[in-house]
Formats: sequence, C-alpha cells, structure tokens
Amino acid sequence: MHIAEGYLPPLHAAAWTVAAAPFVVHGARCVVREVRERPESRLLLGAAGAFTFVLSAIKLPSVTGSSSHPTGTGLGAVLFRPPVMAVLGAIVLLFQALLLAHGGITTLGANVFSMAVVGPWVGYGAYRACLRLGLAFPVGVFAALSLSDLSTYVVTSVQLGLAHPDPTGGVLGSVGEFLGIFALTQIPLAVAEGLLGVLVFRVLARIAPDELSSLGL
Amino acid sequence: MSGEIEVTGLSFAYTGGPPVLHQVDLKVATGSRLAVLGANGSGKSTLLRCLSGALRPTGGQIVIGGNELSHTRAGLREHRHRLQLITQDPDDQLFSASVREDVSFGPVNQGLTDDEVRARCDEALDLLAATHLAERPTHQLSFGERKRVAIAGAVAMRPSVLVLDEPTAGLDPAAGQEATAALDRLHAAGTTLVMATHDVDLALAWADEIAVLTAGSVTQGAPAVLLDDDHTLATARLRRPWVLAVAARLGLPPDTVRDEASLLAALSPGA
Amino acid sequence: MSGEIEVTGLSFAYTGGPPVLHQVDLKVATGSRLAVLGANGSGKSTLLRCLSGALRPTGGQIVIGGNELSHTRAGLREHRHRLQLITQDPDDQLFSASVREDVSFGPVNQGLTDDEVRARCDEALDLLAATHLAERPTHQLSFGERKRVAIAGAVAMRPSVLVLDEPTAGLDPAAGQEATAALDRLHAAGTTLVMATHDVDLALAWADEIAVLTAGSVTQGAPAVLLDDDHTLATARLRRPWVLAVAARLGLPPDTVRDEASLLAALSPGA
Amino acid sequence: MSAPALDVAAWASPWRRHSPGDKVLLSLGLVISALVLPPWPASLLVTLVALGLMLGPGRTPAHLLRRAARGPAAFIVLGTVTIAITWRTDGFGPTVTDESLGNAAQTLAHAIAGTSSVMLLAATTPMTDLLAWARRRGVPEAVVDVAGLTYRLLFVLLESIGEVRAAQTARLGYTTRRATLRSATTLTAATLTRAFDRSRRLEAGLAGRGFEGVMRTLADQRPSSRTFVAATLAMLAAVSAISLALPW
Repeated sequence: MHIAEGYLPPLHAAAWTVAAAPFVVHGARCVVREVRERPESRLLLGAAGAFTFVLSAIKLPSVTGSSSHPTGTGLGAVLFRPPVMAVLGAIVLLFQALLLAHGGITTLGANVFSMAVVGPWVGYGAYRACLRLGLAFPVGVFAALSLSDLSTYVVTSVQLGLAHPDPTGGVLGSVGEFLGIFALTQIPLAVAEGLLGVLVFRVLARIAPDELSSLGL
Repeated sequence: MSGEIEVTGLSFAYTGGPPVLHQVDLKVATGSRLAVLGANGSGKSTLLRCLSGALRPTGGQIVIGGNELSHTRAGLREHRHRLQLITQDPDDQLFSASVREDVSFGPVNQGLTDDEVRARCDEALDLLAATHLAERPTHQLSFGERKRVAIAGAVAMRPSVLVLDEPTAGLDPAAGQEATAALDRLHAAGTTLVMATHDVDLALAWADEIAVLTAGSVTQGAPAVLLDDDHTLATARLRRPWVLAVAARLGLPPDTVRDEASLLAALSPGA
Repeated sequence: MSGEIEVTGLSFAYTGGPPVLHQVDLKVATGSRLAVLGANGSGKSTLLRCLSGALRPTGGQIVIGGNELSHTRAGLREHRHRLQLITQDPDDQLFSASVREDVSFGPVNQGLTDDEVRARCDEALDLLAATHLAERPTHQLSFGERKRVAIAGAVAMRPSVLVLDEPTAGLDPAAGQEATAALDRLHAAGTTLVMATHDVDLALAWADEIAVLTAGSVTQGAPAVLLDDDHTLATARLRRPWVLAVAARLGLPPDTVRDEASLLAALSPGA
Repeated sequence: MSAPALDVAAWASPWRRHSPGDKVLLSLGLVISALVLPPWPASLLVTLVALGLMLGPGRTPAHLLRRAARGPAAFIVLGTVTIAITWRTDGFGPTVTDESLGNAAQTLAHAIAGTSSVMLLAATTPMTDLLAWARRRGVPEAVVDVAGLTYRLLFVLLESIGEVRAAQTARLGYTTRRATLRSATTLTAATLTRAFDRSRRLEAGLAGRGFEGVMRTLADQRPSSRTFVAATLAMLAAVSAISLALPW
C-alpha cells in the first residue's frame, strides 16, 4: 500500500522524510561496514533486494477472491535484520516509484517510514519477543510477518489521515476511514502472509539449511 | 480419452503489436507425434502458449478431443486435464523440495485421493524411468534428470496431449537418448505428442508429421516431404536434415531414410 | 602474448571425495582450437574451473604462455589477464543492466585508463558482432545476445586463452552460427580457444585437436582419429560423428571429411 | 510479468542523452511546483508540461504511458474516494460535502500532476544512468552497488517467478485457496533459494574478471547542458508566475 506522489502536503512529506532518514543512514552505514568486511556480500544484498522487489509478484489467497500480494517486509526483517531492510526497502521503494509509478518521490520518505522502518522493526521485535518468551519458531515467524504487515498498514492510514483530516471527523475520523477501507482487505492478508511465512521457513529448513544458518537463523 | 488436436484459424497479437500468429490451422490425430519447427521469432513459443491456455488467442479456436478450449476458470481447469505443456528449462517446473512432492503437485490439485495420487506418481515416474529418483531432493539432480522429472510432473496428470518445448536441448547424448526413450513409452501409451524443436534431424527421425512455422503461418505435412522442399526450408530459415542431403547426393529416395541408422542401412553393401 | 597451454599431471579431488581429475596432461599450441569432450560427470567442468584458477588443483601444474599459474592473489590476477572462462549460463557473468558497463568491468579492474577501457569495449563488442547491443539493457537481450555479451566481457580483457563451456548450448541454429562466427573471428585474431561441448559433430567440424575426458583422465589427439576410434567412443560414452559414420560406410578416408559440406563435396559426382 | 512499461520507455528514450541530473532537476522542480503552488492552475499546468515533454520531445510511446499509468490510477482513485467521503455531522454514516469534494479534487489534481512529473524522469532515464549519477553525487559506493545488483537481478528473478507461476497454474496450482497458499509457499521459497544461488554464481563469474571488492565500471558521462537547465528554470518560473497571478 504505497502513498502516491502528490498525496502528501509539502510539510508532511518533509517531516516523514526526516523521520525515515536516520534509519536509512544507519542502515547504509551497516551495509558499508558489511561490504568492507566481506566484499562479496554486495552480491547477496543485491539478491536480497531483488527478492524483496519481486515478492510483490507472488499471489496470495484472499477472502474476496481477488488476488493480493505479500508485503515481504517481515520476511526480510527476519532474514536480513531491520537496519539492512531499511536500505533494501528504500531501494525497492525507489525502484517501484521509478519503474512502476507505484509510490512517489516526495512520498518516498513516508513510504520508507511505514514499509522499510516501522514494518520491519515491529515484525523483528515481535519475532524476538516470541523467541524470548520461549514460543516456538513458527509462532515467532507468524507474528513477525503478520504484525509487520498490519503495522505498515496502520502507519500508512495514520499518514494519510494526518494529511487529509476529515472536515467533520478531523484527523481521527479520517484515520478511521482509511483504516476501515483497507482493513477489509488487509487483516486477512496479514493472516495469509503470516501463514505463508511459517510454511516458507518450513520449506527453507529442508532445502536451504546452510543459507539459513549463514543468516544466523 | 481422445487426444485429437484441431486448431482452426488461430490468431494472436500482443496489445498494440503486430500479429504473431495468423490464421493457423493444425490437425493432429490421437496418439500421433507432431514436431513444430521454426526459427526464433516465428511464433513457435506463442503457439505453444496458446495451446496450453496460458495465452488467449485473438481469434480462432483450439479443440482437444472434441472439447473447445474456453478461457473461463472452469474451462481452463478442464483443458489442463487434457493438455500439459513442458517448457524448456526444467527449473521452471520443479518448485518443490523433493521429486515425489513435485510430481504429486498436479494430481493433488486435481483433487484425487492419496492412494490415487500415489499411483499416478509411481506410474509417471516409471514411464519416465525416474522411479529411483523419487526420494531425492530436486536440486541434487542432473540437468537430464530434472528434465525427466519435470515431464513426469505433467504426465502424472494423465493428459491426453503432451506439448514439449525442446525436450532434448542442453542434454548430453546419453541423457538425450533417455528423454527420447521416455517419449517413445508415452507414445506407446497412446499420448498425443507435440514437440517444438530447432533440430531438423531430430524432427525427421521422430515425428509422424511436422508443422513448419514461418512468420506466424503454418505449413503441415510429412517430414520427408516438407524437410526436403527447398522453398519451405528457405522461407522458414531451416537447414535440410543431413540424411536427406546425403540421400539426395547419392540418389536415394527421401522417404526411405529418416535417421542415421536407416541411411547407413540403405548404404550398406548388402542393400 | 603467447597463448600456449601446458597442463601436466593435473589432479583434483574435493576434500574427502574421490579424485575427479587424475594426472591430466594437455598441450595446446598458441592460436589453436581445442574441443574438450566428455559425458556428464566426466570431470569436464572441474577441468575448466581448474584452468580458470577458480579451483586449486591438488596436484600438477598449469602453464599459460610460459607462466605457471600460482594461487596467490597476484598470481591469480596475472592469470586472469591470460586466460578467461565463459560459463554456460550468461546470467552468471552479467551483473550490470547496462551492456557497455558490464563489458567495461574487466578492463577497469585491469587498471586501464578510461580511453583504453573504451577502446577495449568497442573492440570486444565489435569482435562479437554486438556493437548494436551496447546501449540496450541486459534484461531485454535474447539468450544468444546475452551469451555474446558475456563473451565480450571476457574478450575485453584481451586474454590470450579463452575457455568456453558449451558456447552453443541452448541457442537456435541462427544464434549458434553467430556464436561460432564470433569464435572464428577470435581465432583469426590469434586467441587460443578451448571449448567444452557435448556435440561431437561440432567438435569434429570446429576443432584443431580434441581432448576426450573419461573418468578424470584425458586422451588428446586429432578429431578425425579419436572420434573414429571405437574404443575411445565407447569408454567416453560418445557417439560417432555422423559424417564419419557415413564416410566409413562409403569407404571414404576419415580425415577428408569434417562436416556436411566437405562430405557432400567428397560425394559429389565430380569428385 | 512483462517488463515494466517505464523501463522499456526509458531505455529507448531519445532523452537518454541528457544528463540525469538535469532531468532530476526538471522532474523534481515540477513535482514541487505542483505541491506548493495554488493547485489551480498549477497542477493542470504541471500535468500538461510533463505529458507534453514525455510525448513530444521525449517521444515516449503513448501505449507505454497508458500501460504505466494503470498501476497508480487504481490507488489514486481509491484514495480520492476515501477523502471525498466524510462523516455526517451527526456522526452517523458517511456522506459527501462540498468541502470534502473540494479536498478530494485538489488531492486528485496533485496526485496526477506529481505522478506525471515522476513519470517524466522515469520514462526518459534508465536506472543505470541514475545510479551512476548517484555514485558521482556521493551516495556510498556500497549502496549504489547493491542497488545496481538489485536492478539487474530483479529481472532475472521476475522472469523465473513468471515461468514458475505459469507452470504452477498449468498444474492447477491456483484453483483453490489451499492450492494457492501451497503454490505461493513453494514459489517464495524457490525464489529465495534462486536469489541466493544467483548471487553465489555471479560472485564466481565476477571473480574471473578480477572482482576484488570494488565494482567500478566505465559509466557513460552525460554532461549537464546549460540550455536544458536554463529552459527548465524558465519553464518553472513561468508555471509559478502564471499560477500565482491567475489562481482560480
């Protein structure tokens, strides 16, 4: 769910960009350090970025029968950690804006904040919390993927609601409207994405155990 | 189930593009073998994808065993019980972790019982001489093995028509022979086989009939006739099969030779 | 620069595994063409990767143009100026979406000036008949075009030896001809060429010498001799090139025919 | 999935010869003008200029532009409807007021103008040119390298996803909800392992060409043009002047 170009007033656009910037800069530092230590990790990170981009080409079952797609930020956060996902997510969002006209340039900051910062951190936090509570790995993965999906959508609704307060209901009213409109599609999708994550990790454990352990999983 | 193919007036064009296929007619009898020949850009893969239902033709109709392909959900589902396409790169068709899992994918989706699924898998693996691979992980197979398992995944759905894009490309001679032997078994089991290939020698040796695609149009006929015809070969940018070239030079009738063995037999001192 | 290859006593085994290559000797003169033949699993790609320096042999030595390959950083760097390997899948070598940028990668790593790099790129693209592709994105190219661009990326480093794994596999006849025409131009420019292939007909038509790999050991010799030898063909699981089979049946000497054209010429009424 | 229309347009664009920096200035200038100037007529002017430049001197094929616009159109419409609908003052149920309609219309105009302006850059500048420009502008090498590889590999992966999905569809992989989830799972896992595999094989391929940690290539220099920059600034000034002098 990307905010299109022109949807945010200049001040909002600037504020969200400022909010997202430190996370992206921190992530970029991590990437630079990682690449300095292991030059070949460029290739792995590039492949991870491409994987994040193409996840949106995968069809998920949905209630309405229309097709929907995973956001993939939770999966990326578990696999590659939130700091790196901030950079990969920013790259992918820039590419989506310039290759698909999906999203925008002035709204890039807001989109990065919801999809490449909040989503991955919430998902990763949920995953770590589950593991710390002694819950099984699949529970952690389910929580990571579904909550990162949901939190992304809540933040986007708040961003849109703040930018376009309802004439009568105010900011709260409009946030509620945006939440309401997207909730119908988004909650089942979050569940489907969580389920997908659990099944994907089950397959990966069988076909790519070495890759998983090299990622520290 | 009848595996007769009747294609009439098939046309296709991508939106905003020129026609890729133009009024193509094609008729293949149940259980026979057709080789589709054509240079790159002749519309060969578009034809295959129209046959499989992946592309929706802009005109004409495709009838398999008396049933016209309709592009509704149910129509496509039925069509996929009748006809299966195997593309060139087996990795595009192998997506499960183990061979048996992969082969069972289609039958499970067909809604069969566990026992039926198991029987279909065993049968398909047996036809493809891949029974010993059943418990192996797909990523450990050689290219030739992957190719055979990919075919088994389609065969397990028991289609009456099997369409194969370049089934022997990239195989070493031994693996190529295993692939053609598997096709022979499918032929013996009564499956209608359509093979797209660049290899004129293989087409002559293997096919009952051939269809030559030139700029979106099709000429169908006997291999020894069409592949010996200067005009057809030139317009389709194909080379003459070497056995026909040698036969012509030695004055042998073209329909007596179709592969190396039959040519050598015709040349043998005793003949 | 001399592109002579001298391999002596080359052995290789993966840690804990059986030997894949055992005491391999190979000698290729500067500017000549060697085809390496062998069934899957014969050690062909291991040999190529030892030649390229990607694998470190467990015994023996590799000398290119009088310089022994040493597996130090500097040694490998020098070796790459002399010898370049092109693998089967061009997507393994193309990392940039811009063709020109991709081809320039090697020369830039060689520390050349911008002008030299540009000249090398133009020259390499020209040799591969790929100049018109320079401004196109990699992802819009056909498989055959990507293959030529991948070769150009290696050629731009001006190696004296070029090693190619199945350079015509997966190509349609027209693209295959373009690839072999490009190899002819590289041959004319004096590059030593080593090609691994399954295709005995191609090896006979193309190579000055062939090396047959059987279970990790190499037999090197003249194509018309080795590929006509029953024992060699049987142990290496290769088939006899058809021109040799026909020539034998007709009583023509094997060294007079190497491809369809020369066979037909030998058969022509005037001959 | 077919190649993105904007990507196809960018690589074939005659405007490729212009400096990416100049085009970024033009495109961003238009986006910001549409955002800060009075919406009428600024949004309309910006839309006309962006579309005019794309279809005129940029010679972007109209059918590609139509294809590219289909994606964002859906979201823009959905968002506009959401803004147009408001709560009744008594708090019960949705309604539409003049004010909410006005807000919606203004947002729609901004979105169309902004999206057209971004598409002007996207349809005339291939990603590799932008990345080379970003590298020269001081974006860390490592980040630009990762972005460049992402761009190259996403097409490799997209192709394989498309083929695998077609094969799954042919074997009835998307007929029921359960089958769809199973197909999506195997497709995701297969894509991820392919991505890892690709990166390993590419690493080996590049090692042979002397890759030792630096990913430098010879990028084409596309020098900035004073005429282009001057024309851009003049055009932006004109749009501002008209919009400020004649607000509707």
